[in-house]
Amino acid sequence: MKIHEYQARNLFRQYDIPVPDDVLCYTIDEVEKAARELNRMVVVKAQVLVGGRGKAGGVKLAKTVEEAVVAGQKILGMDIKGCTVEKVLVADAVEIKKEYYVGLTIDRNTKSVLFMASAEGGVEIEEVAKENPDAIHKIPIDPDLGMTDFMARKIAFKLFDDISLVKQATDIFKKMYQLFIDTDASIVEINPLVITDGNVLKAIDGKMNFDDNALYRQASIEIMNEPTEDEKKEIAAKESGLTYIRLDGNIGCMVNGAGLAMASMDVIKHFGGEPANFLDIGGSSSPKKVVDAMNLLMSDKNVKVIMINIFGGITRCDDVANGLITALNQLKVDIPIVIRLSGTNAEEGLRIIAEHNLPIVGSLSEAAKEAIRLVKSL
Amino acid sequence: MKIHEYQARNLFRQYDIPVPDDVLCYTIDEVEKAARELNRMVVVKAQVLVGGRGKAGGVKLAKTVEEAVVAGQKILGMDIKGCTVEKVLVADAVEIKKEYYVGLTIDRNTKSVLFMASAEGGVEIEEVAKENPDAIHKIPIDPDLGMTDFMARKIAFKLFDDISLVKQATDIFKKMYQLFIDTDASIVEINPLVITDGNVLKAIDGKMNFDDNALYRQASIEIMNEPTEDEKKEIAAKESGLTYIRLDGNIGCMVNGAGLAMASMDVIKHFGGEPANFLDIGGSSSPKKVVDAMNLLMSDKNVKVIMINIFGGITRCDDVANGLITALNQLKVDIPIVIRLSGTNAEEGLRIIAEHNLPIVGSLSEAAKEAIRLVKSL
Amino acid sequence: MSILINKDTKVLVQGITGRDGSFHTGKMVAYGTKIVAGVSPGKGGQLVHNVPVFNSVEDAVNATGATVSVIFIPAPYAADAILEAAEGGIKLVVCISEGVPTLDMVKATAYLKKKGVELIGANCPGLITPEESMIGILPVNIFKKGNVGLMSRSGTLTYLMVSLLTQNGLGQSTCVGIGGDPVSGLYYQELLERFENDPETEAIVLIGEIGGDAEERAAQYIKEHVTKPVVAFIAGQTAPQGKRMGHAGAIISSGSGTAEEKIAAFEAIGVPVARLPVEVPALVKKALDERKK
Amino acid sequence: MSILINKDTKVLVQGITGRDGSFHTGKMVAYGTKIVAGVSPGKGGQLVHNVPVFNSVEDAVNATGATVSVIFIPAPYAADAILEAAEGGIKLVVCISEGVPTLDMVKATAYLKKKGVELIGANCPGLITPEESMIGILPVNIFKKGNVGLMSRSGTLTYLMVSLLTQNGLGQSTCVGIGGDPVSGLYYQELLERFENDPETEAIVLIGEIGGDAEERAAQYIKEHVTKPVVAFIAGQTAPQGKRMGHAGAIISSGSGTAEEKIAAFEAIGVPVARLPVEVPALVKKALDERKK
Repeated sequence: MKIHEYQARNLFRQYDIPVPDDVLCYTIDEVEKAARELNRMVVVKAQVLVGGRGKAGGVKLAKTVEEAVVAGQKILGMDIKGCTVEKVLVADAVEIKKEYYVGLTIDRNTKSVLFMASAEGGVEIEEVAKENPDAIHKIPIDPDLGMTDFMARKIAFKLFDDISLVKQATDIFKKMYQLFIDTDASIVEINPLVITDGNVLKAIDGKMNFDDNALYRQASIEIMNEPTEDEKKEIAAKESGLTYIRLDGNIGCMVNGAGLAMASMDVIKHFGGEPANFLDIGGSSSPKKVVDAMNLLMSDKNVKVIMINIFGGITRCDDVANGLITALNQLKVDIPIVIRLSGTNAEEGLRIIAEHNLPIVGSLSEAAKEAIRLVKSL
Repeated sequence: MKIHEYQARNLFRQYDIPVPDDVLCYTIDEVEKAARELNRMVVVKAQVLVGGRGKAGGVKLAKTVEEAVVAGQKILGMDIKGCTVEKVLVADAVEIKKEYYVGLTIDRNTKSVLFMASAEGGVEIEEVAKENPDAIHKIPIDPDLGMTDFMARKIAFKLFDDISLVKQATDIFKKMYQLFIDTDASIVEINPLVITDGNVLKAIDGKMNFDDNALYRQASIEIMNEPTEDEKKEIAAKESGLTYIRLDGNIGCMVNGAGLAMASMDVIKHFGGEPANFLDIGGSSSPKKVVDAMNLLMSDKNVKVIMINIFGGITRCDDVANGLITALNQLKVDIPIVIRLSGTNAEEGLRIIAEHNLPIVGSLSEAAKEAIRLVKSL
Repeated sequence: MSILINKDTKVLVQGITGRDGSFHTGKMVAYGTKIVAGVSPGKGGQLVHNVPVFNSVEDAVNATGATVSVIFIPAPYAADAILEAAEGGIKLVVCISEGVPTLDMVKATAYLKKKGVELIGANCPGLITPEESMIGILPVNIFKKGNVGLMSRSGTLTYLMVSLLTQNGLGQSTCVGIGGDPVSGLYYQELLERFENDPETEAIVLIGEIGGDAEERAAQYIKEHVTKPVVAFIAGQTAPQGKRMGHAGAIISSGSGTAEEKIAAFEAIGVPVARLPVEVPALVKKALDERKK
Repeated sequence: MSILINKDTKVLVQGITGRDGSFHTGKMVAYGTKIVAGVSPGKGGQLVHNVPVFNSVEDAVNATGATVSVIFIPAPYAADAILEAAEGGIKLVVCISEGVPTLDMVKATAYLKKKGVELIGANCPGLITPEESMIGILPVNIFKKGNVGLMSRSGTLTYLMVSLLTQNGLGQSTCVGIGGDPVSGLYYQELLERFENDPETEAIVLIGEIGGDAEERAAQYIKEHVTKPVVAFIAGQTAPQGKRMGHAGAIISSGSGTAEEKIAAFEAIGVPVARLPVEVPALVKKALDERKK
């Protein structure tokens, strides 16, 4: 789960991580009022859940209230990678002496929380990672110790010489780690962390993502979720035990397992087709889940053919077949379906399907080719 | 640091550990009102910081309000091992089906928090420990994991068969551990933990001690301290960097180091004398500390002779000597002093002492013998 | 021979009385897996598929000598079950549960490392040494004893690959579903090492997917330590950037972790990569033929 | 020979710029201890008693190859300093600081165990191999090279014992003050093992005190593993019940941990126990004479 910058800044404030003053604004009037109250140079920042807003013109510096209003007019309502900007943050534009990058994330290799720090902050950190990997310090945090004073200080000394800055950074790093742990985050990032003219460290931009698997115990985080329309559909699917991502093709896919679902899409594309979605019905599927999945596929008007690819393991093929028959009885399905079933209880599943005269194919490649043939024949 | 039962019960409540209702009372009127409000059988319990109050008659069951008042009259003001009972707890007397012992403390051998549990609760657990050690389960808690669900459940299964009781106990054990860690406790004990007639577990008596070294970060615990008169003197001493315990003899001792202080007392006793106190002036002694220590010794009218035994390490003998001279100039010291000095800067210390014509002896045994001779000669 | 498990491996099931635990215990028992005990607190003394149930892992291990545990416990309690297994004397834990919070796994894996206990999963289908022992939820009918070792981050894709291998007469030594979570147990490297040392394994199939750099690291390891032929497949060749594809680990972020990069890493060290699943058996056959020469 | 440290041991001082750290660094340097570095964050590059100061243990170890660290850091930060030493590559940590919270030490000792790092203290006077190396705050003039190994829970009582030994011509191989806190590092058992294996040590003096059962455990260990003669002394023979005697560990609770019990435990296995400190040298001499026969 992702949250907006303004929400991350609020969490930082709760943890006493220093952040410049700011006001969240939904209208131009609010922008004007905020700029007037802050009463100095401000930065107006689009609040969207996609990256690259800076390049898209979603962040503007304003020296006067008038400039802030102009910036607000330009940014509010603009489109950034398909997201409409509904709100902006008007924030104190502090004097910046130098910019740093610091972030925490999960590291698969050390199986721990990884602290990353670089004196080359402010720019695309991924570029630095590629071109000058040594410029990014990566320190795995021992989960039994957490972020100790000495470890935070050790990282701070990699960025700063001045002991006053080291002490400020040590404090910030410990709080970032605590925030990460307390909220079951998957990313806590400050980019840039800056030295202001008063030799004070401040977090100028904050990013936080959270572990979806842990949201059940993070009620105060979960309520921050502001899903887009597409995401709402994905979340509704998730509640039915389905993982759904809408794409732009016309072959609706229903598959069990993420890897097999990706491979199915790969095979469709390989033979020249276009998948309309990623849809993983997961393990222990009940007939109900299959009905929900069919509903979801039929709700996308782009879908012209449905390809079902099931390899039973924890999923039972008879459950899938029964669900499919139920769905066909309940829904008006007026498009062709191609079915491939194997694995647990496959014989029984195939028998049920055959009874209803639905087309069955023997392999994934055949299924993909047949689906493409059907689309082209429409 | 120790706290009263009523304070431990309040901490238990903060951690949702089930405790019967109770009211703290300082007067008979309060006892009567409390018994009336609880409106059922109650137990009236002396609140003192020493053990063995039950045997001393400090705990009484009362079936009626009248009986509660009688119990309160007997207990309030009574003396238990030198402590006057200033307050009593009037508590709901629940029906008890069976009693258990559970406790957490620090274990030197495993260097961890040790959970102790026994189905033989309610009686003197130390007796059980001696006579039937296998009846006490001892489980060290891995500090990296804390009290996990499975571990708490494992302990619970050692006491209970009924899964409902196991679940209640698992929950209580986890909370006890969290309370121990959060408050830097040295002991958290429930004795007895009982099954009530509703098949519900309740903590009938609670005991908590705390790590004095951690009080600096436990402000909410430190304010609970209710020292006795003797303890106040010890605390004042502690604030001057001294460890002081008053005893009943007449030879005042000033020693550096706890082990040497104990050995000095042992030697005095060995030769037939009686130490008036344990007084450890600790390491890094400044002259000021010695002045404070002399003040403390002179404030005890039982002290007839002062024996000073210093082995300089981090303590410097010249500091001690200078402090002693200052003290003699400031205070009216009209009793004899026996001095033994060696170790760091001993030569300089001895020179200072010799200049002031104070008696110096060469060994601890000689010092003890001389002090005893002086006491007897009075 | 095989890796990790064989016909003598004694297995206990944590969560044996639950819906999934009970169902798959039946399947494992039917396959011949030595399921010697189940654990379900408060249900000690019961029998499930004729398997005795205990209140704790410790009790079960003491009574039966089980060395492997398979976990069917709801996600919020799964990490605790892993810890209990490790503390109770289990040497290999197989965690099937899906949706375990990542930080729970960070703590659990640190503890397992301290205890010297191995883990497969969480969020994995388990592992099988065909015709000897299946531990997990794998559909057993597709497997066949043989000399191909297989490891995969994806469950159902594994089944597809295995059925293709079996259809083409290529049996398996051991197949391991390692799971797709951000933090999990044994990974490509550790399994490659075991397959390399297993006399029965003649070729290795590695099924990867987009996200992370595990495949790149595996390629590096193969280059340095593996003499047996390896064939790879990477799922997600056509996945759009930045979209989350069901596995928490499968995020393409900023041009790293893509299928192209992973394919390139393997091909650079001479490991053939199939573009379609159906191409895998032929590549394995070719590798085995070359090895025989 | 000796145990734990000798003239070649490279030592760093954490908290070298503090009042105590600086003072005792001077004393250690004067004795000949190889103090190769100091640590004080933000003071890297300075010199204290001609010893170079670094910002972190890691930097200091990398630059100097120090293997032992001695800690003079205020109690609230002492456990963190211990962790830093262990993480920074130190193999033996000597923590002088007094008043460290017990739960901090629980965490620290668990980490040290994981890292395979040894600890002496906290709340201890340190250790010395006379005429080679002193690490801590021991008054060096009372020590003399020889063949008696000594260990003690008490600081100043150690000095008394050592001066009695030295006055009686009994030099020491190594003397270790193990500290009196509820949770600390190397204890009687580990030191007995080392003294037993040290060719230079001919006799061992063990100074205990009331509280806990460390002396009883030491007696058990001696019975099973120690062939060299041991002489014991227990402080607190006349301490009143239930009174706290300065050391957190020295509480007599309900009839266990008393001096009588400890003395009985030693005498039961033939270890002589002095009733007065002054009796110790004669007991050691007697033991050495018998050993020579």
